[in-house]
Amino acid sequence: MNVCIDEPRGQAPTAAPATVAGRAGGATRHALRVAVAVAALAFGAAHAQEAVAVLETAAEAAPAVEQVVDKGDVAWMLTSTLLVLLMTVPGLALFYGGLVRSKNVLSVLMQVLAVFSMIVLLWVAYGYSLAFAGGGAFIGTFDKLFLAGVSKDSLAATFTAGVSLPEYVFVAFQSTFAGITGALIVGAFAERIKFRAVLLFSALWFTFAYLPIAHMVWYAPDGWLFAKGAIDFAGGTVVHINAGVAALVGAYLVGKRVGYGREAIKPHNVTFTMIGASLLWVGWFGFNAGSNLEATSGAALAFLNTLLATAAAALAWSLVEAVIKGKPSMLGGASGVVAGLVAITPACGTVGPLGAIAIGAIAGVLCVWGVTGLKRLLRVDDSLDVFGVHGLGGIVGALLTGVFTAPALGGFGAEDFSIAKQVGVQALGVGVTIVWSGVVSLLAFAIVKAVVGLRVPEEAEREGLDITSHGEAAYEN
Amino acid sequence: MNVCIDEPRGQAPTAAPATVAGRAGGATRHALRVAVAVAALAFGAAHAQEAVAVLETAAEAAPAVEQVVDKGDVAWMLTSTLLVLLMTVPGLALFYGGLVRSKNVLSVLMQVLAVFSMIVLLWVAYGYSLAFAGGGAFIGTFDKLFLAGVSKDSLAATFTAGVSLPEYVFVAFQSTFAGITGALIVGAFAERIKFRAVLLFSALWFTFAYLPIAHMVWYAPDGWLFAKGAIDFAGGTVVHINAGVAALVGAYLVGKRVGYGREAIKPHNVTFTMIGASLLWVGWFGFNAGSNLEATSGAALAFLNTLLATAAAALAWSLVEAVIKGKPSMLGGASGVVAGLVAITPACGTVGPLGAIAIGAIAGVLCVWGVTGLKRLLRVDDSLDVFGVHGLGGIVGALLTGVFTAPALGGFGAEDFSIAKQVGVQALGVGVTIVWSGVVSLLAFAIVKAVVGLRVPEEAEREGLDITSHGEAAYEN
Amino acid sequence: MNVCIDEPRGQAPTAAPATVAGRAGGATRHALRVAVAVAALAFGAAHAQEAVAVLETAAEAAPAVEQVVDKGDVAWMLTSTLLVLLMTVPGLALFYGGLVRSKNVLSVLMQVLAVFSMIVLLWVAYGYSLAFAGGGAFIGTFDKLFLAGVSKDSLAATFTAGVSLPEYVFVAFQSTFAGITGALIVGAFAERIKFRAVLLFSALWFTFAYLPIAHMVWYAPDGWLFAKGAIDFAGGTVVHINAGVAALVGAYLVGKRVGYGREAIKPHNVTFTMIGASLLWVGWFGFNAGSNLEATSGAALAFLNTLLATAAAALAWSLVEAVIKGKPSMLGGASGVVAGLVAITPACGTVGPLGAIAIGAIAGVLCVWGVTGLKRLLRVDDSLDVFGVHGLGGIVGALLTGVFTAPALGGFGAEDFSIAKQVGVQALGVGVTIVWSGVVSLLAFAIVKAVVGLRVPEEAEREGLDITSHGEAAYEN
Amino acid sequence: MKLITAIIRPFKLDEVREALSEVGVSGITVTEVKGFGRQKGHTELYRGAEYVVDFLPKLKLECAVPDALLEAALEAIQLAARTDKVGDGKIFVQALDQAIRIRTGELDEDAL
Amino acid sequence: MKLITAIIRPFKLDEVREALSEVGVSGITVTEVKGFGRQKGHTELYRGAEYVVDFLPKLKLECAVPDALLEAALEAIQLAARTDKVGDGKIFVQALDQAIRIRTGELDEDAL
Amino acid sequence: MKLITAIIRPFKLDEVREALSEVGVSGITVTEVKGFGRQKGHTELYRGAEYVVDFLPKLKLECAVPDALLEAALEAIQLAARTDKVGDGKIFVQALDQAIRIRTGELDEDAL
Ligand SMILES: Nc1ncnc2c1ncn2[C@@H]1O[C@H](COP(=O)(O)OP(=O)(O)O)[C@@H](O)[C@H]1O
Ligand SMILES: Nc1ncnc2c1ncn2[C@@H]1O[C@H](COP(=O)(O)OP(=O)(O)O)[C@@H](O)[C@H]1O
Ligand SMILES: Nc1ncnc2c1ncn2[C@@H]1O[C@H](COP(=O)(O)OP(=O)(O)O)[C@@H](O)[C@H]1O
Repeated sequence: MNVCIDEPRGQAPTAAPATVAGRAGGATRHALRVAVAVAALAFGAAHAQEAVAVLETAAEAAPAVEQVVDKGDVAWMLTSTLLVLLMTVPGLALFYGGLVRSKNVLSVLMQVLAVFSMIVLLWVAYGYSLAFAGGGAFIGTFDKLFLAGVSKDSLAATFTAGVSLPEYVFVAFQSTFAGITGALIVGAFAERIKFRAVLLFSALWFTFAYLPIAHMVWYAPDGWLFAKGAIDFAGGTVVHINAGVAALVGAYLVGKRVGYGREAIKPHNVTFTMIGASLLWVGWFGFNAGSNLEATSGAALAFLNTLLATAAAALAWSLVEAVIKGKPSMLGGASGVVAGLVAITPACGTVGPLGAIAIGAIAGVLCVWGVTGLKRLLRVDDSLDVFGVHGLGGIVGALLTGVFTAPALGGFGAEDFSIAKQVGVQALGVGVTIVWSGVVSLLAFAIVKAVVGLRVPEEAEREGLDITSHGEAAYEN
Repeated sequence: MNVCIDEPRGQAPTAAPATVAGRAGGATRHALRVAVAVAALAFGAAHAQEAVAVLETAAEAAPAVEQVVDKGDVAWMLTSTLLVLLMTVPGLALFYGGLVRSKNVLSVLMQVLAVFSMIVLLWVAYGYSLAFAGGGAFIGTFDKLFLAGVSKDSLAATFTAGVSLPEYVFVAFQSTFAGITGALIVGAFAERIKFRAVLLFSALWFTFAYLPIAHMVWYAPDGWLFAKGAIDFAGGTVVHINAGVAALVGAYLVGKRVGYGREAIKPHNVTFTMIGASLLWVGWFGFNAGSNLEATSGAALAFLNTLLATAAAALAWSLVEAVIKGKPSMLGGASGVVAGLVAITPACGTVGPLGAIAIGAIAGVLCVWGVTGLKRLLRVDDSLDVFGVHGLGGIVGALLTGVFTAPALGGFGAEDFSIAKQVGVQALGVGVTIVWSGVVSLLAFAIVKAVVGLRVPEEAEREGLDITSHGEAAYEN
Repeated sequence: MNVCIDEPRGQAPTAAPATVAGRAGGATRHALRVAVAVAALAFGAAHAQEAVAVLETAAEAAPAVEQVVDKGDVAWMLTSTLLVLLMTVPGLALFYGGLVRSKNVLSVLMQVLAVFSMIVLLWVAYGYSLAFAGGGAFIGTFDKLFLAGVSKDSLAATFTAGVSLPEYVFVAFQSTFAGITGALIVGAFAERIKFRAVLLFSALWFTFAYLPIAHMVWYAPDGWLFAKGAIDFAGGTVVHINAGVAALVGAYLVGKRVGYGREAIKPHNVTFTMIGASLLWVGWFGFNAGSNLEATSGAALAFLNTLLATAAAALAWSLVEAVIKGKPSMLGGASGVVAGLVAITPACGTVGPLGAIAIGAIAGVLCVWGVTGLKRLLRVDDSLDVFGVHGLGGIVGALLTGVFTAPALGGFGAEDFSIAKQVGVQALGVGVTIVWSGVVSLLAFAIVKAVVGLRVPEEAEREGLDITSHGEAAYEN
Repeated sequence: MKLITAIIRPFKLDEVREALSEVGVSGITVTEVKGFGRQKGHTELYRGAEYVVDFLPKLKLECAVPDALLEAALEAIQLAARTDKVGDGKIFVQALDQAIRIRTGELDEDAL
Repeated sequence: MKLITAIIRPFKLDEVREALSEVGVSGITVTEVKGFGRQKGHTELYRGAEYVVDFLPKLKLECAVPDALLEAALEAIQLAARTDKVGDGKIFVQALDQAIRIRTGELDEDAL
Repeated sequence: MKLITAIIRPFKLDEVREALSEVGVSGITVTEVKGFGRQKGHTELYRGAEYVVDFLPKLKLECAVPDALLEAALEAIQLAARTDKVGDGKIFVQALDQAIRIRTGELDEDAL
């Protein structure tokens, strides 16, 4: 959802009303900034002067380009939005649910469902406003609390001047991004955390980590990372690194599962995990190609890249397992799918198909290490390897985006694209996200611990959360 | 699929060709009515004079507005149609299948598949014609038996004058609505009914309950409830109350399961139920936002409302369980999802996002009562709570549509919208549907009982329908 | 993806630039042929002179019609592409996975995932080029190796002159067709083959069977079967017969499973099989209606036909079982779904809805024989009946396409359509595919046997491939 | 002490358990088993493959009882598990040499 | 009467059952079990977690036989269950004090 | 020879198996069972239907041991399986008349 580099970079966007928004200074600028709030989200962190102004019908803003809403875009974006829901429930829920023991599967499904539902509601309450309704470098405003001012007639900008979407589409699309990000985290402390702790943590983290990072990365032209020029087409930093770090912190603070390292803790249903991974793949096209905001060849590029990187990562992961362990596992293939999807997320709009294959393959290989060597180094029980896959895969993807966007490597960067410089910018984005999410997570968990406690009693953990926290059992003959 | 209230109500639709259709009297009117048959389904029960004429290319009808078919609309409606299939198989099938005992899971899946398939075929045989090809207040005609006259060139109207869809799209979209409605009912008498009884009942009920109600509610301008001004955007009465009442009658007449109330009858796979609920959610966007017939901000509103109401209902159901029972269950969350979806169905096109949240939350709370207190009151073994969720949720949604459509409550009703009046109209629609569906169901079950009998023998019920009715077992190690 | 018979056949396509491509002779023709490479795939095997030229923006080709890319088409085609992925993983994987014993389920899922992933990568490496980048009657060229020359600006033609798609869309869409075709085959030798043998065979067969057949059938105007006038709208020959024959050969060469015919070899989870069949149905709309390449009434026709044929086939299969065995099984219903989908695939764009019902019903009945009588005749352990359903269903569908395309039977053939003649052409296509795929499969398996061997040791087969080939177990309590 | 092993129909479990509780049996261990005997099985058909399934789902109950309780327990099971149709199952009685309660180390009749 | 308990490889069930039928054993109760013994297990790997699985799937057959049938039954099982590879399993024989057919109340050998 | 049958908590399996190995027991057969006893169950709620579940998941271990090993084995199990909370389970000991190793036909103590 990001970077507008279809046009040669640096070129003066003379015709685009964005120029007005981007360049007008002082008072005017602030007035306009509110008006363009909606547009903001449409951009990643491209150069500010490339920003395209959002034109709300009601906006009192000056001479504006006539805005066109194309039904093909609406069709694609509605489809994309439901695909992101599909990624979460049932996709992510099943991917995670299959990996835990059968006594805890419902607790994981429930956590995913409840966190997603809660965040979607918080999104319309204040999230959308804080992320995208004006504001400065780090956070938005309260101007659109409870969707104030959003109507059937209000519009959100796309990357193309003069092409808009109904704002409702954008609100819905973005709400699912926020929802799935929160849900991703629960894999790290599955099988032992209190249900209430999950909810409270998610609300805090969403408010103080997700919203600011989303604003910094996607709010044009003032978002702090946006202004730096970081490329994050569909949410590698905002979603995956952000969630991966929170997951790591959570796994540390909640502590290891009873029996971890001594008893066999095996996935109870790898078939479910495979269904989940498949639905993540299918749904991710909404996530990635949907982030193009229009049904154009740009979306098709993101689409094709998402297909190829994933295929490459699945095979790469399997190959590593075959070489090292002699046997390529289905769980490995499924994990490779997710690793590839994570890694291509920031890059999918700006790299070429061969670059996508390279990114997928590299991420597939590195994430095998993420769930083995790195995990041992970290000495943490990140139950479902949220950090090893989403965190590490996100970092790999973010950095490689800075590499394969280079035209010399088949990417769609500007002619003067500098790999070194862009990788630096990307690293900055990665670093800021890690620190911000890490600190917020630490504080949030401290609060949660104080207020409701983190873990269930050992006996409840032994018996399983399904029965002890939710009063039900998943399976019965 | 309903109500055209984007425009202020009561205003004379001067430009719309509908005026011609709606106002021409006597002979002319009848002639035209046939011509606009297709258009009819495009409207809910808005005021007759607001109807937009369908313009079939072949129509000999007078000076017509040039009809535009937008590929974005076609893309969205094809997607929506397959989403409704996704809701049914695998969505509904899994939601139901997971809730029965493992010895009956295939029988439930098979009933859903067979009923859906059969109704889709009956739909093109005579259903579409009886529902939408002209006719009076209560039923259509035989003019389009076996899709006579429907071609690649024939068009169906949307809510917007001058915007049409290929009639094939409309036929397919509507066929899935009929199919899922029939399939919904089977949850009530699962685990004990004869397979042939299900098929025969479904055919009868589809013909004598679904088709007339669909015609009454959706056929413009003469459908009886349409003419009264009832709002049912995506099928709360036609689909959910209709099916819910049939389910209740069926549960009574088929009788309780052997061992009901004495033995533990637990869901055999709540994970499947959760996948089913999730796919219902995902697919329901086709149902609800698809009912807008165009990929516009109206569809986006219906979409966002469907997202929010569901999230609110899932959390509300869970909260009630947490407060009353101490433990929020996954099955409760999944049930909340469905309750929210049902309740927002009639309302999704005319209420605002906050109204949607309210409707979802209220439905979530009330449906907990539907499957507990109300169920006890009714003393019926409605196996999978079809009435408690779809029936009750549908009634709650239909009535609340009359409330939250009010502009004062963020809805999109006309300025002179009267909650009291609209709730009255909605209650009329609810009442008529309950009585009609109830009576038809009673008669249909009487016929089925006489012709093929209702229940399998007790021993077969003990052994399970999978083996005794279908000759197979679902699971094997 | 085929046959452009919306327009009366034989009519001179005066306005279409295709004329240029189709009629220009000698040197010019060859030059142009390269330029229209992309367009080629857009056509099935319609008459050459009906071909529409592909207009790549960069093409140096002469005065061209202005090409329009409609966002509605892009939206629909991206959706269709992901639907074909959905068909494969999780659809086909689950359909197959549920049918094997629990000790082999992961091996099947893994084979589907790995084959699909590998072929998608081979597709962009050389498959797309060999299938669609120019060439003669039997194979393409190496001009677009690694997508050389494909860019955000390059276009692929549709069936309509002047309407194009971004070439990336076409590349992605077609890649999923190739991927699922390879994955279909693995059902035949499931539960006993070496994983490496599967991969090696798939790569060979893709290269020497899939690519030539795809080129022959879909490459306009020179593809050998294309030129003959065979109708294969969405891939009955290229995908289903092609894969079915390879499957049959594989089943023979790999040999029967240990215990086959003596021990009970039952599906381990028919619910999974049913989910898989359902997702195949849902996804097949992308396959079939997507093959129309535009979101028009032609897509809607293909869509409706796909819905109806499937419903008819599911009921027909069940009816046969009910009559012959007394019990209609869920597995039968699900198998009927697939049989109907396979059979309607070549026909869905050119037959009418009643023809579709007929084709579905006939295929449903005949495929029951395919998995019983025919299977016994063939004395082969085609584990998951790939030939009995895809092979036979494909042949039935291909031939019946020649029947029900007749206008007299409600089809959309030209006025002078001759059933006898068309059935002859269809039979030719069927025959060529059977022979070609059969020969290539024989050779490929011989190579595989020599290089890595075909079967796992008997003890490994007893223990199950999940543990012995992939080092993991699917289920754990 | 005796060890009673009863093979019963699955849906009879609750009734049998209650009957045993009433006569004073304090603990039972239950296993899902498949039984082969006089009771006829059924036929399953998966596409072309037809299987006659002779093994029927049963439950096996094991309970250790003091000698004094044996007769009452046997009668309780018999009455509760009976449907008078083929396949009601069997009861087997074996000598039990020793019983230990793991938690406390109590022995024999004290352990039951 | 004796109670024979045999631990066998799962895929040998049908052969063993037929062999037992032939010598006149009329009923069997089968349980899925996991066996730990000399036969080597396998290694499973789930991402970073590697587990050595020593417990292998086996079937446990129980059948009560009149003393007269004991030898024939033991031989039948042995012959049918044998593959000559480690892990073929064991047969245990115990005394059976009493047998009751629930349906009829028949006792001991009549009950089998 | 004796046949030891132990009902234990599922998560104690590995510890018990190791303890048994240490004292020289070479084979074990394990069955998943459900136990009913003093240990309290839990309540499950599925929409309106509330069920009290008294049957708790346990594992049943069976191992045939030479008489010489009996005491050591019993003690090993007791120590390893103990948590001192209600529900730790029981150990039963029965006489074992005969044991056969199917693969070799070895008898009795040689077969274990
Ligand atoms: N000789 C036997 N040894 C062990 N179990 C037996 C024996 N005979 C029967 N059973 C068990 O008892 C169950 C019921 O036996 P069956 O012969 O079908 O009916 P009935 O008990 O009414 O005579 C069988 O399914 C089997 O589990
Ligand atoms: N002492 C024992 N007590 C109970 N069961 C045993 C004993 N020894 C072996 N078994 C069972 O017999 C099975 C086979 O034993 P194993 O030692 O692997 O091979 P073999 O029977 O060929 O010597 C084991 O998996 C276990 O179920
Ligand atoms: N009399 C008995 N016969 C057979 N199994 C028993 C008996 N009593 C208890 N058990 C088994 O032992 C398990 C533990 O018994 P319980 O009474 O709950 O605790 P404890 O062993 O600490 O006294 C039970 O779940 C049951 O499986």
